[in-house]
Formats: sequence, C-alpha cells, structure tokens
Amino acid sequence: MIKKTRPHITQNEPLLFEISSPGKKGYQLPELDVPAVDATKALGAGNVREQIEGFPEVSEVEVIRHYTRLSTWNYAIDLGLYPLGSCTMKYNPRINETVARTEGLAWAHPYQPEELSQGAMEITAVLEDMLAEITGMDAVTLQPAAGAHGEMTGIFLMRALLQSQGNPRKTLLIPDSAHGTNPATATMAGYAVQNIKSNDRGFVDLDVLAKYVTEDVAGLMITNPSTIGVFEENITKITDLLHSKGALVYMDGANMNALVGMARPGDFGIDVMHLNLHKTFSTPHGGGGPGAGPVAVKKALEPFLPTPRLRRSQENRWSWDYDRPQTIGRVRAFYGNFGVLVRALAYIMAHGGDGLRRATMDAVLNANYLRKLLEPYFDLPYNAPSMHECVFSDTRQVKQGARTGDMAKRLIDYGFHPYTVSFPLIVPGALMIEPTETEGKRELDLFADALISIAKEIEDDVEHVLKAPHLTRTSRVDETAAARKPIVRWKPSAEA
Amino acid sequence: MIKKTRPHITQNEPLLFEISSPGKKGYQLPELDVPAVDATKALGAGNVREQIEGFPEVSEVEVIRHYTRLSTWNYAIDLGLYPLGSCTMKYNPRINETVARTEGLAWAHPYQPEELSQGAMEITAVLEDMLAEITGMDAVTLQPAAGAHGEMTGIFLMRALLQSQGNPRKTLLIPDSAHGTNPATATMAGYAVQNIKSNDRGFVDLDVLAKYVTEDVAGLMITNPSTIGVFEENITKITDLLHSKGALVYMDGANMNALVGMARPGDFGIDVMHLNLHKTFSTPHGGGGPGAGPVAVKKALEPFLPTPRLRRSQENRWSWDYDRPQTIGRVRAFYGNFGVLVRALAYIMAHGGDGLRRATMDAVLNANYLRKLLEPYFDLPYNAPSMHECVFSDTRQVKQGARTGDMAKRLIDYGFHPYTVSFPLIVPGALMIEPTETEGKRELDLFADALISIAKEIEDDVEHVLKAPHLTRTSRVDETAAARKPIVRWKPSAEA
Amino acid sequence: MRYLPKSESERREMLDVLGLDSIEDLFSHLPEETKLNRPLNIAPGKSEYEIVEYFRARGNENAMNYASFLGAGVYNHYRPVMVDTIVSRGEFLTSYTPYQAEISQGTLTTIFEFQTMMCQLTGMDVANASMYDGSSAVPEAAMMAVRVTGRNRVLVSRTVHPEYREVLRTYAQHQGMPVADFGYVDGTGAVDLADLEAQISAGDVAAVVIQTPNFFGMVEDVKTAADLAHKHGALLVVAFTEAVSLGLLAPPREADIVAGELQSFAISPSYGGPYAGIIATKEKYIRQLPGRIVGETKDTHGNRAFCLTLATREQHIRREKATSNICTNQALIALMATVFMSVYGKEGLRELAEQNLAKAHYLSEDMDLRFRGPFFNEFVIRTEPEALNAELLKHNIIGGLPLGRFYPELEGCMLVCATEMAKRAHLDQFKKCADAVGQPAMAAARNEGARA
Amino acid sequence: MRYLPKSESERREMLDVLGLDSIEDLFSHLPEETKLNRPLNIAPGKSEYEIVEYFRARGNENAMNYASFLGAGVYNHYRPVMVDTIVSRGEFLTSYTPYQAEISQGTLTTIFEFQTMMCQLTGMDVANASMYDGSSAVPEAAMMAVRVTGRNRVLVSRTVHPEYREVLRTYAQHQGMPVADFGYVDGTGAVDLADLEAQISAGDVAAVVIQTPNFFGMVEDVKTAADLAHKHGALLVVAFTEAVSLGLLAPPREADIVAGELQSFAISPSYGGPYAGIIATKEKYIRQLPGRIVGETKDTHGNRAFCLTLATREQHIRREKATSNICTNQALIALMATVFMSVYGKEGLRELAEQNLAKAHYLSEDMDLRFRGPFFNEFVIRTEPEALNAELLKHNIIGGLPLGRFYPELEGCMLVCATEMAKRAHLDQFKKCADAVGQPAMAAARNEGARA
Ligand SMILES: Cc1ncc(COP(=O)(O)O)c(C=O)c1O
Ligand SMILES: Cc1ncc(COP(=O)(O)O)c(C=O)c1O
Repeated sequence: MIKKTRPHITQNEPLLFEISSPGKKGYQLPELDVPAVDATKALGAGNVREQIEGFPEVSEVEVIRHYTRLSTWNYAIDLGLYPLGSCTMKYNPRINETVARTEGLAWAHPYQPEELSQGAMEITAVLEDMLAEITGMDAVTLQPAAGAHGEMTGIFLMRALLQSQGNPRKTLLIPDSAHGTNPATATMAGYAVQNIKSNDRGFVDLDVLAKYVTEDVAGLMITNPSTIGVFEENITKITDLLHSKGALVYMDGANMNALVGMARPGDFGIDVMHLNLHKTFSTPHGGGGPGAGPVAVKKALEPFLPTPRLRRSQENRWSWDYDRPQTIGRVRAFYGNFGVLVRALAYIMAHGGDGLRRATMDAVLNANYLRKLLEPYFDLPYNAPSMHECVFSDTRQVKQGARTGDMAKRLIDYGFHPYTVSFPLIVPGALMIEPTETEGKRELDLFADALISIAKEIEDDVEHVLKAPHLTRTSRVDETAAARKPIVRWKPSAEA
Repeated sequence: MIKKTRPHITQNEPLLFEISSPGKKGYQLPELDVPAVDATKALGAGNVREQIEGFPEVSEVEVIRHYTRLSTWNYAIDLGLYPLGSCTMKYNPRINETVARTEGLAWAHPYQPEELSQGAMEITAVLEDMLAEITGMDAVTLQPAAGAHGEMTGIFLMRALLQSQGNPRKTLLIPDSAHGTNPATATMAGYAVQNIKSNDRGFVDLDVLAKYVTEDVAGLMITNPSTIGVFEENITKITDLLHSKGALVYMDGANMNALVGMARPGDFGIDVMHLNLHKTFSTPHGGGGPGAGPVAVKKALEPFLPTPRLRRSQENRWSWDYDRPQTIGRVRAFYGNFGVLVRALAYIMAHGGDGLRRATMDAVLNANYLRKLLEPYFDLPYNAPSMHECVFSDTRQVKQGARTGDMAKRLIDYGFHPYTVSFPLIVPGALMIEPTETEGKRELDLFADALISIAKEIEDDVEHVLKAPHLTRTSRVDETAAARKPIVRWKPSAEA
Repeated sequence: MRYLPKSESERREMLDVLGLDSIEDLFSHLPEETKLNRPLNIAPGKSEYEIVEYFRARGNENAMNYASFLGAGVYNHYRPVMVDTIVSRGEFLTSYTPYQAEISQGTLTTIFEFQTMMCQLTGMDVANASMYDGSSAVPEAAMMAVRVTGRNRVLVSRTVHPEYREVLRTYAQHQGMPVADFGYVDGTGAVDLADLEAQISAGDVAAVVIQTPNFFGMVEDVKTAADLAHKHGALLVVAFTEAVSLGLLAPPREADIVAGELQSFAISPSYGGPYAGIIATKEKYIRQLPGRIVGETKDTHGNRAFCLTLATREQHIRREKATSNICTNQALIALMATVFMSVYGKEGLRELAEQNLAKAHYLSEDMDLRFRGPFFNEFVIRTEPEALNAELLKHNIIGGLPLGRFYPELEGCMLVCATEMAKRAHLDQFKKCADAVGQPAMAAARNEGARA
Repeated sequence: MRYLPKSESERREMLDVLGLDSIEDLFSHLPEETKLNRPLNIAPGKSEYEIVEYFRARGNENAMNYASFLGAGVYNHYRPVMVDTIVSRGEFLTSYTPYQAEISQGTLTTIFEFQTMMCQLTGMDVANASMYDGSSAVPEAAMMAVRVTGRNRVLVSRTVHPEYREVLRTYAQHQGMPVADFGYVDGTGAVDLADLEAQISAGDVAAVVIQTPNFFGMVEDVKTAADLAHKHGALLVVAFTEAVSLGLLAPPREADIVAGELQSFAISPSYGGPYAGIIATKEKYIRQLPGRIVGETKDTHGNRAFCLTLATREQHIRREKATSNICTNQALIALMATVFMSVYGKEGLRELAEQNLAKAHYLSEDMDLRFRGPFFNEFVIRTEPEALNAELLKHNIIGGLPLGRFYPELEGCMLVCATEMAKRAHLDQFKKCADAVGQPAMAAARNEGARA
C-alpha cells in the first residue's frame, strides 16, 4: 500500500525557447548615464556579433512560472528521505543560505585589498582549524572545488612529497570497492592503478594487500568506512604496512559522516584525505553541485599545499602567502568555493563539537535501524557491522525477475528517492542505503515499509514493478535512446 | 483534451500535531547572558502556565518538509493564470519582496524617533502623492489595512463631513451588483442600505437612482467599472445627481486595474474611494492577505482623515501630526500596513507612469480577447463593452445539468484556477473572468480552449464534469458537512 | 515592460481577433470627460537595480544598527530563517483566499493548524484565521460581545494599548456602542477593579476589555476581572499585544473572547505593519466570530480535507447583516506566526518567554519602578525620558517610550522593554545612562544645585 | 539539536528494535586505538541568531559599500532578484545530480536549456553542464585536445588569466603534457602570432589556448589564431572570463573548444567562488567532453523527457579511463546563469554588453592606455597603481588590479574594469584621482621636482 503519496495535477511547460517571442522582455537596465558607444567603431565590425540566434525572449512572469513549474517535477531533500548511499543527502539548513548571502561576504572580490578582506580570511582560517581538529590532521587547504578535485590535489601532494624524497613511484593501490573518481584521479596524477580485491567480509584483505605493497607503490587510496559502510577493522595495520614501505595512505573522506566526533583519520595513520563539505557538512547539492573538497594533510605534506596559504601577522592580520617554493601549484583560481565554505562553517557552528558527535551517532543509528528492518527481506552480502549506510544485494529479487534498478523505480511511486543503484561494484545488484541523521523514525519506517511492500509486489506481480514508476508525470525514461543519437541542445523545429 | 497538466506524485503529510514527539526541537536560543529568573517568584504561581497542552514539538527538517509538502497542494499565480474576477490576481514581482525586507525598513519600530524614521515617512509621503495623482484626488490616507477597511474609513469620512454640515443622513445607496463588503460597511457606519437595481445593460439606471436620491441619502457606493466589468456610461451624470442633493459618492476602487492611466475617479466626480494595493498594485495575496486599502479623498474630506497625518517642516523633515481636531480617529494602530505600501511603491516605480497605462491597456485587451473567444460558447448576459473582466452566465450549460461551480471544478483538472463563481449576484450563475495584464497570449488561449472543451464535455458526458476535479490529490470537498458540525481545531484522537 | 508578457506581434494578433486597430479602441466608449488626456505625472519605469537602491537609501535614513528598548505593542524578537523560507514559496505567497478547496489544501491545512495553536495558547475553544491586527481585533471582539449579549456599552481599561483604545472608539462611534474607560491602580499599574465595578453596575455593559500583560507590562488578574464582568452579565474580552508572554503566562481561560496581536511571532516591526490579529472564543460563540474560519471535512474519496466554513457569518453571503465587513485578512502574516510556533514549539516558546522575563528583570534591577507587581518583558520607570533617550542615542541605543504622550499623569515615566535580543552589554549601558540621567526630581535637584 | 529530528524516546524505540542499550554500542567494534576519546575541541552549538551575527561581523570586516573597478576574471554585475528566487526553491536547491530521471525532470530540463544557450552564445555545437570554474575548464579543455589529437604539447598565451595558466600547469604536470607560454604584442596587448607560429612549428602541439577578451581586456583575433593552430594540426581552445562580452562580441566559432567562466551571469563574486565553468565544442568531439551532459529522449508514453547521457565518458563508468575525474560540478550555479540568461534574453544581453562597453570607454577617455586596440569592459592604464588605489580608497572606491604582480614588465600598469554597475560619479572620481596621481614617469618627475 502506498502511504506516502497521492497523485495531483502538475503543470506542463514547454522549453524556454518554445515560449519565446520577439520583443518580450524580462529585464530593464538603468538608463545609461554616459554616452553610448558605437560598438562597430569601438570593436571593429568583424568583432561584433549578429543577434544571438535562438536566444530566448520572455517576460519576468514567464521566467518565474517556467522555473517554478519545472521545479515541481523534481524530488528533493525538502520533500523527503533521499537515501542515496555514499552521497550523504542530509538536511541543508536554510540559515546557511542566509549567511552565505551576507553582503560583505557575497560581494567580496577576490582581489580586493587584504586589509578589506579580513573577515573572509578569518572565516577561511577558522574553518581550516576546525576541519583539522575534526580529521586529526595538521593542515588543511580549502581550495579544491569538490571531492574529486580534492583527490587530485591530495594525490599530487603525495606525489610531490615522494618526488622530494627522490622517487614519485608508479602505482596507486585502490580497493575494488572504491568510487570511480579514485582511479580516474590516479590517472590524472600519472599513476597506474592496481585494484585490490576485498575479502569476503568486505574488508581490505591484509594478506592480499601485503603482496602488492612494493617500492613501486606510491600509496593506497582507501575509503573508510568503505563504500559498503563498514569500518576497516585493520585500518591501523594497513596504514602501518604502507608506511613501512615508504608509501602513503590517502583516505577518500566521502564517508566521514560515520566518523565525525567518534574517530579521526589522523589518529589511525592517514596521511592525506579530502572531505566533501557538500556531504558531511550539509552544503546543498543543488542538483549536482557546487561542492567543496578540502584536503587535510599531515605535517610532512604541508609544504606542498596549493598556493596561496593564509598567514597571520603579529598584529593578527591575515595575508595570503604566495611564496611557497615546494607548492604543487594552484588547483583553481582564487581561494576555493568560499560561499560553500561559509555554509559549512555555519553548519559546524550550529552543531558545535558535541552536536557533530550526536549527528554521527544518529546517522549510524538510522542506517542500522533500516538494516535491521530490511534484513529479513533482502540479501545482505556483507554482514560486518554497518556504520552510516547499509548495502543489500538484489539476488533474491533477481530470481523473481526484478533488479535493484527496478525496485528503485518502484520506490519512486512510494514517494521516495531511490537508494544508490548498482554501486559499489563488489556487490551484485547493490541497494546502497544511506539515510543520514536528519531523518526521523517516521520517515524511516515508511521507507522500510515501502521496500518491503515492493519485495512482496515482486512475488505477486513482478510486471508491475518492472514498469514502474506509474505515478509520475514522466514514466520510465529511455536512456539508451538518448545515448544512441544524442540530442543535447534544442533546435527550432524547422531546422530539426 | 487536457494540454496543460499531467498527474504526478505529491507527498502526503499529517498535521504538525501528528508528527510531534516530546523533546524534538526546531529551535535554539542564544545562551542566556543574564541570571535566569524564577518565573513563579517573579510572576506568582497562579500566573504561570502549565505546559501548552498539545503544542507541537518538531525539528527543523520536519518544519521545512511539512510546509514544503503542504505548499505543493496549492495553486498559485506562480503556477499559472488565476482569473478570479474582481480579485486582480496579477504577477507579484519578487523585487518587491526584496525591498520590503530592506533592513532599515523591515526593522523600523513605529515608535522610534521621527528623526530616525525619515526614510519610512518619505516612502509613505511619496506613495500618497502617487496615489493622489493616479486617482485624481486631493489627499490620501494609507492607514486602512484592506479594501473593506478602506470602505469603512471612507464612509466614516463621508459621515463626518455630512455631520459637520449638520446632518449625517440615514441611507447609503448601493447597486445590487456591489461586493458584499459595501453593504456590510454601511452597517458599521450606522447607515441603512438601499439597494439599487441595475438596468438590463448592467448599468446603474439613472431614473431609478433619481427616485432614491433624497435628502436622507448620505451617498452612493458605486463600483466603477462595475463588478460586471463595464464602465458606468453615465458616471458624471450620476455623481452630479448625488451632489445636487448634497450627497456624496464613494467609489469602490477594486476595479482600478481597468482605469489607471486612462481615467481618474477624481475627474468624474468621485468624492472618496479606496484602492486595493493587493489587487491593482500587485502586492501578493498570500492566501488571503495582507492587503492595504488606502483611501483617497477630495479636499473637503481631508480634515477628517485618520490621525496621524504626515507633515513636512521647512527643513524638509517629516513629522507625524496628531493634532487634527476634526479627525474620525484612528482606524488601526500605527500608520498602516507599511510593508505592503513599500511593495506597492516599488511596483509603481517599476512601471512608471507610462508603464502603468500600458498595463491597464493590456489588462483590458486580455479580458476582451477572452470574451471574444468564449462568447460563442457561453451566455453573455450583459453585452456592454468589457473593461478588465468579462462575466458570462451558465444558463446554456445549466440546461444540460452543469452549473458554473461544476465548470469551475473541472477547470482545475485542466490546470487552471477557476474564475470567480456566482458573483456578481445580478448574473445568474456567473462566470466572472479577470485575466489581468500579466498573462500572455499562450496562457489565455489555453484557458479559452479549456473552457470550450468543458462546454463540449457537458454536452457529451455531463456526469464527468459534475464529479470534477478528477486529477487532484483531493477530490471534491464536502463543504456542507464542514459547516454542519464544525471541526475547527485539531484534537488528539483519544479526546475525539 | 518586464511585467507585461506580450510582444507587439502578439498584441497585434489579439487585436486582429477582436477586429480592432489599437488597444485604445477598447477605451473609446468611455465618456470623453472621464478620460485622462495627459500622461500620469509619474517618472518613467525604473530598473530593479535602481529600485533596490532607492529603498536602501530610504532604509539608511531610518535607524540602522541600533539596539532598542521599545516595546509598547511592537516587539523586537528574532525571526527564524525558516519563516521567510516558507512564506517566500510562490505556492503560499501568490495564492488567493482558499475558496477552491481542491487546489488550496496547503493554505487550508496551515490555517487549521494556526487555529489549533491559537486555541492551545489562549485556552479558548475556537479561533478565527486572522484580523488586520490587534488594534482592530479589539473592536471586532467588542462588537461580537454586543451581538452575543444584546447589550451596548463597552468598558475598556486604561491599561489597554492607547492606540487600540483609539481604534475601538473609531469603530464604535456609529454603532450605538458607547465606550468608556476605567482606571488603573496607581501603585500597581493594574486595572482598578473598584472603578470597573462602579461603572459596570450602571448596567447594559456588553464587554469589559482588559489587556495582559497590559500596556505597562503588568500581568493582570484575569480571573477576578472575569468574575466581575460575568456577575454583571458582561463578557470579558482579554487583549494581548505580546504573544510571547503566552509561552509562560497562564492563558486567559476565564475570558469569553481573546483578541490579540501576533507581531511577536516572527513578524517584522516594519514601521507598524503588516501584522496579524486574531480573535479566539468559546465554542458557543463561534457563529458570532468575524473573519475566516477553516473547518475539517472529507473529500468524495473519504480523504481528510479542509475548507472555509461558516461563511454565513461573512459579508459575501450576509452583506449588511454580516458579523463584520472584513474580507482580505492577514493570511500570509498568520502563516509567519504559524511557522514561528512550529519552529519554537512547546519547549521553545517557554524558554523564549523565560529569556524575555530574565532580560527584563535584569534590566529592572535597581531601577526606579513606577509600578509594583508582576511584569513580563516590559515595565515603567521614573526618569527624565527625553534626557535619557538622548543619552542612549549617543550609544546607538533607542530607549523606551515616554509615557506622557499617552498618560499625562505619567509624565516623567518611560515604558521600557527587553526581549531575548537585548544583549547584556546594552542592558548595562541602559542602566548606566538611566543612573546618570536620574529621575525628574533628582534632575531638578541637580539643576537647583547647579544654579546655587 | 534542531537538525536532528528525533526525540529520546524515539531513539530508545529504535535501539530496542536493534536490541542495544545505547548508540555507542554501534561503535564498539571500532578498534580502540582509532577512537577519539575526548570531545572535539569545537565550541558548543550556536543559535541561528548568533550565527547570523558572527557572519555579519565578518562581512563588516570586509569591504562594505565601496564602488569597485576590479575585474580580472570576476565582474561586478547586477544579480536579478529572480535568480535567488528560483535557486532558493528547495526542489532545485536540495536535489542531487539527476540520476533518477523520472523525478528530476525539472533539473534536467534546465540543464538542457543551459546547454542550448551555451551553444547559442559560443557558436559551438555542444556544451557540457558545468566544470568547477573557468580556471579548471581550461586544463580540462587542453586535456580534451590531447585526447582528440593524440599530441601532447599545449601552448598558452600570456594574455590568458595568469591564475588560469597556473592551474593549467598544475593539472598538466603529471600527464606528460608540457605547457609553454607564448607572448603578446607590446603595442596591442593581443597575442603575438609570430611567437605562436614559432613555437607551434616545433610540432606535437595539441592545443593553442587564447582568451578573448583577454586578461588585459583586449579583443583577440580568434580567426587568425584558429587558422594558425589548424594549419599545424592543433586545436584552438578559446577561453573567456567575461561572459557578458558574448552579448556583443562575435562568438568564437572558429575555435574547436571554448572553455569559460560564467561568474558574470548573476553569480556573486563571493571572494572567489563558487562559480561555474563550461566547455563547449564541436559535435564531433562530444565523446571527449568531460562532465555531465543531458540529452533529449522519450518516456514509455512517448512524452519528451531528458536524462543524463553519454555516461561512458565519465569516471563512474570508465574509472581510470574516464575523460576526467569530475563528479560533483556546479549545477546550482549553472542554474543561476540559466535564469540570468532567461531574464536578460536576446536583447537584454546585448544592451547589457553595450552598457559595459560604454562605461569602460567613457572611463578610458583621456586615460593613458597601455595598449591600443579594441577592448570590452576592461583595459590597462599606466599609472602609479599603489598610489592611485590608496587615493581611491579615500573616496570609498576600490581601484583596479596592479599588474606588476603577474607581469613584471607591466609594473606601473593597472587593469581597470567598468561594468553597468559603475556610476558616472564614480567614473569621474576615478579619472580625477588618476589624473592627480599621474603616471610613474610623471610621479617620478614630481618627486624630482619636490626634491629639487
Ligand atoms: C566515495 C566517494 N568518493 C568520491 C566522490 C567524489 O566526490 P565529488 O562528487 O565531490 O567530486 C564521491 C561522491 O560523489 C563518493 O561517494
Ligand atoms: C469589488 C470589491 N470590493 C471590495 C472588496 C474588498 O476588499 P478587501 O478584500 O481588500 O477588503 C473586494 C475584494 O475582495 C472587491 O472585489
């Protein structure tokens, strides 16, 4: 029984280009208070464009209706549970949106005089300190724009340290449960990838690992808790092993929501790691970004951090230090996704140290509660204790003809965003469920009910599940057709 | 064929009280920086309450989900045409919301020193001037909170003037097409109501009127354009007639959207009138309010205006003048719905004089366009030229068993908010349609299509129309049951 | 013009359908003498940027970055961000009164919740869904009492907000509803029950109106006032201006009608409005309530649903016989209050009230209090009001309200308010300035000394 | 804690289901040495009010109420209110990457519109749906060129934003992708085609990277650069930092890849980010594009629908063979740009660009311009940068960027930008100050004079 949704009318809406008509206006500029300039004269005729072919012309009311209508076609955290495993889709406090728009912050130009940027620099410095405290690391750069960007930065840092010791080495070891960004990053850093098979409990196999750790190995990229949501029981042995061979350990911090306030990577031997502020620290995903991927390092790696670095004078004034001879260089212009950093700091301030710990505890409680409720109905391929997420396999349902992707689509009818489908790769047909701490018992119970009900539907009427979703304005979308002959921009129908 | 909507899942949501659980919190206060006070000691035990029985306890994420989910059950201007006749549901520019939240305005206390309120007073003064210019009147009070409040103010002003001339008189003449607030206001002002029947073209019948205008008549409350959207062709004769008997003419300005920039009540003999800033001047209706109902008067009525009045010193400083011996008194605390006034002024500034006129022209164009498209299908009881709205009757459809209310409900399935149903009372089964100027041709065409399609449905399958709406999450609501045994507050089910 | 969603060619197409040359033709039937034959004398349309700058400039001419000790019916409370987040959703902001229940369940549900919370807070059985403000809710409540009792006179305490009393008089003037004030006890600033008893005994009293906490911040004894009113067949109307007090104070259960102002519930002061008033009452008087009421019902599928109800009280049905002429109300502002109550909840509202109590009582220590008795977050001190306020302004503090303006006998007194927003540093600064300025007597003595 | 939607009793119920005593039990399996056995050294949680105050205080430590002539990759343009109105809707703000197309059509449709408008603006066939920013889009574009051409070298003009060039070097360092600069013509500030030709002739060049308007504000000759690149089998990558210029300037159609920054499209400067980068290219290179791409398709009922497509380029499918490691991008910021483009539209974007042109050219009159040639809204003047900026600060004006920092040979030069936000009074003030300060030579002379 579907308890959580009822169908309701939603407005159709054409593309912006299809409601455009010449001469409609959504803007007005102030009257020009200087003489107009003849563009052809100023720029040369060849440099001046014709009108922008096909560009929309709509009025203000059409703009707001267009996007408001479109918005009603989306699911969102603000509407309900969004249990995408590995994505940590938690509540995005609105106060953070407000403070990020504080005038002196939102309108600060990155090149305005340092004397007139002290507030922004202070925020940056405070956040660096707090992230160092949370991770147990020695220094933090806030420059990377997202997790993958942080990975690149972190691996470059490792490489720079090894290089400074005379040999950057050749290979990065990456467990087969890792996220795709890990191997992709290795390539960008000029490293070969050696996959490490997980053992049958989902952990890195120490013996297997030991075989691969040679003098050619630059390091290990590990995710802890791993992508199946378990804490690597041998983590200190693993880091010791790598260190004993002069290699370093990078931690993908995507799953820090399981650890904040409870355990610190710096304390279990991690050399460098990134955080996803858009996961653990609640900055909004916004349909795909922006994020921020700060990188935290141990002392030995600090000299290599991207420039510029913050420096505090004796008079307690901040300045940017560009004179860092060993730096790997910038990974982006300016100082990072500052607006995202503001939101993350506001989040940390709201929780405080104790609140962060309690958030972690609730996140882990929620995942284990769901695991407990769902275990009778779904196959749990790895039964090591779960942290912030739990991963089931569709093996039982596949026997009746429905895969994880089908159940995911049917969940939509039940009023939920699906879990992460088919990742991590080590789980056949994975259902990767991460509720986060910002879900109450009621929403979790409804979710478990829904999945259990779907499991029953599969026994009774698998076809119904295979054709889901049934209650959305857009039924199952043909992704194959989209990729076969890509249409990636609108064209007027005459042209088409 | 329904072109404008498709059904989509929407989230169910219990009442706040039903998701409450003891100890959940959505708030945090700053730590108290003064000693706590024992309430029982400070206030006396008898003055301190027990806990607030039944009051909700929910967290922040539940609050945002609760209201976000509920919001998706609403129709709104931002979603499409809202053609409620007499309501002037036009686009509400978002810039107005921004400026109303300007810190120095939103946080101004009404009793803060006048020296520190000059900006607010200036805004008030400028708006008074602009409204006087738009209406052609001599003075304006911004104190009334809505149209009906303005009516009360205006009729009190008339009464005060008549009283000062020695006789407040007994009766107000009100055309039978008037809005319900008109007669209700008359009662509050201690006047008897004499209804005036409209003639068969929908106008005030001069001969009939002449019969009623006696020395007992305080005045006429007229709506121009009238509620059937026609401009009183004899308006100057009417006002002359009243004036010749020492009576005054009040104009209900709800329909000023048909006149702004084209004609001014002050120029056709109106003595006092109100404006609905939440109609003509685009301040948002917000599900029922707030509004503002400024009253504009001719010179003779000025001495009676509510206190305080703005006064400008020789040094160009504003102050509030409380010393107005002939005033009718305050109609509310402080100076009016200032935040609404700010929005209205921003609207006027955005349009400018010329823009306001063009808005009026588009409003009238839209109404006439719809009238033209719909005329073949619906009965038009009064065929005088339409201004900003057009009013049809359901007489043809009633013969097939469907009334205006049924067609209204069916319109919902087609993705539109219904027109105003069954008002004005002089039209049997009225469909009162006011598109406003902020609708484009596309939306109007879709609306006409929808109504025409419904007219055809009535011929083919009237039952389907009678049971509408079919596509909403809530089907037709039993209003009779609600009134029969009113349940107007939630109670815990144990109590129920 | 950016608010007009039409291109010239679309206008042309529409005119063609109408068989017209120009839009002006649609106005040709207006009698010539009614037409405005010149452009409006209003400057050309402005860009967003210019509009934002204009209002910013005006805002900057008002007080900016001042601490404030003003209350007197308008209170400086924190507005949780959630409030604007929710009322800014177009679905709430840009919808009309929920006449069409099937596509207005969002608004209707929030109103039902609002009504419920109002009852829980006030101890009444039913509440309407907003009046213009507290000041107009009071006369509407008095008019209700007149309808219920069939009597005409209204007695109102002088401790009710002076502007509310003015509004009451304005509303009453043509309704055959004489309004008289009764006094307060000089020592306590609370209603003078003896005066009330004397006046009520004259008979024909429909309503006795008091306010708690009253205009001086003092907590009134509702029960005793109610007993007295009821003994004489009148209804007791209890007004409130400081809704936060309801988090801590016993609700006015003994009242027959409660009429109040919700500005304290996340509604910005906004130079006096828009705010939201409410009237709550006993079940038995529901058909005399003015304004909107939402009721629970079902849809044809048996789902719970809400709709506007008891419309036969209202002007659009009853016309000259309606309970009130009110139509547009303060729905969105009431929604702000609803969200505020949701965010604070049971514990939060109490803690908030306790903080207000603590701040005001801290401030009151060692002050020369004009009245003795329980007060919430406002109180009256003896001082030289103008001198003190001038002194405070030097510290970017807006002081309290000099009371001589409304109460000649309280010349030399000031109404002071401290909410949870008052910081200790400002409280201490206030005390320091008050000390320095002293009371009129002391100041006079000082002047004497100086002259000698 | 207000972000945790559970009461203690609910936690207890859940623990009971799990058969546990306390939540801590769920962490008991963590090896003892990994556990943090002390509280985090972070202050207790703060209220909203305190958080707002903290960030306000920090904001007030930054420049407030200054006019500014800074550009250099970050431009001061008006942000239409519509932008935040729309991106603040929870449905856009709090959704994830639109993997589940059936409940993400809102986001997917806006991205499709974004891609279309990017193509219309740049003259390219296809565009991705955002890179982190312009500076990281440039190296990603170069990497694309490497994949397309099978060559390795990258030549980048010194007129490309210096920080973009730094980022390019960082990205390139371990990818066997040598990067070399080529120069600009001293008189025009435009790319030195002779130097480019000399360097490209050495062979193996995958990409030539230029920027227009370039870092000095000068409009580059894209066609000639393209011809040269193509003649030598390289791709031309054209970067842009000032998207508003595309309203007026001929689109870089001759480029093979366009990599740019959209900050000018209603994205607040925000001390350097978040912004949004894009890459657009020819149809034939689509499978080498990094980042998200949305494509049109149908649902099972034949309705038009959109979905993420060509995922086989991406890291989650291709892992170490992916086109890039990018995953999270700048979707919401790209939505800001999309709304901006919708609001301004065809005529608006042109008028906006014309206003920028007019303001900058007005400012440039009578100035000592370092370069001669067409420029858009930025240009380089000879002056004493530090002295001029100090002088301007006295008038609450933030001046331009002293170029010596990035170009030693341009010591004594300043990059100045004027957008539609620059008011004439500020422009005139700038000129006055620049006049007063004069050029280094003049200043030196003045000093000489003073010494004599
Ligand atoms: C485990 C893991 N690693 C890395 C990433 C990449 O982070 P980002 O998307 O911020 O680049 C993600 C998230 O998408 C992830 O879940
Ligand atoms: C013709 C007419 N008169 C008066 C009113 C009353 O105005 P308000 O609702 O602002 O009190 C209305 C609107 O509801 C109306 O349409």
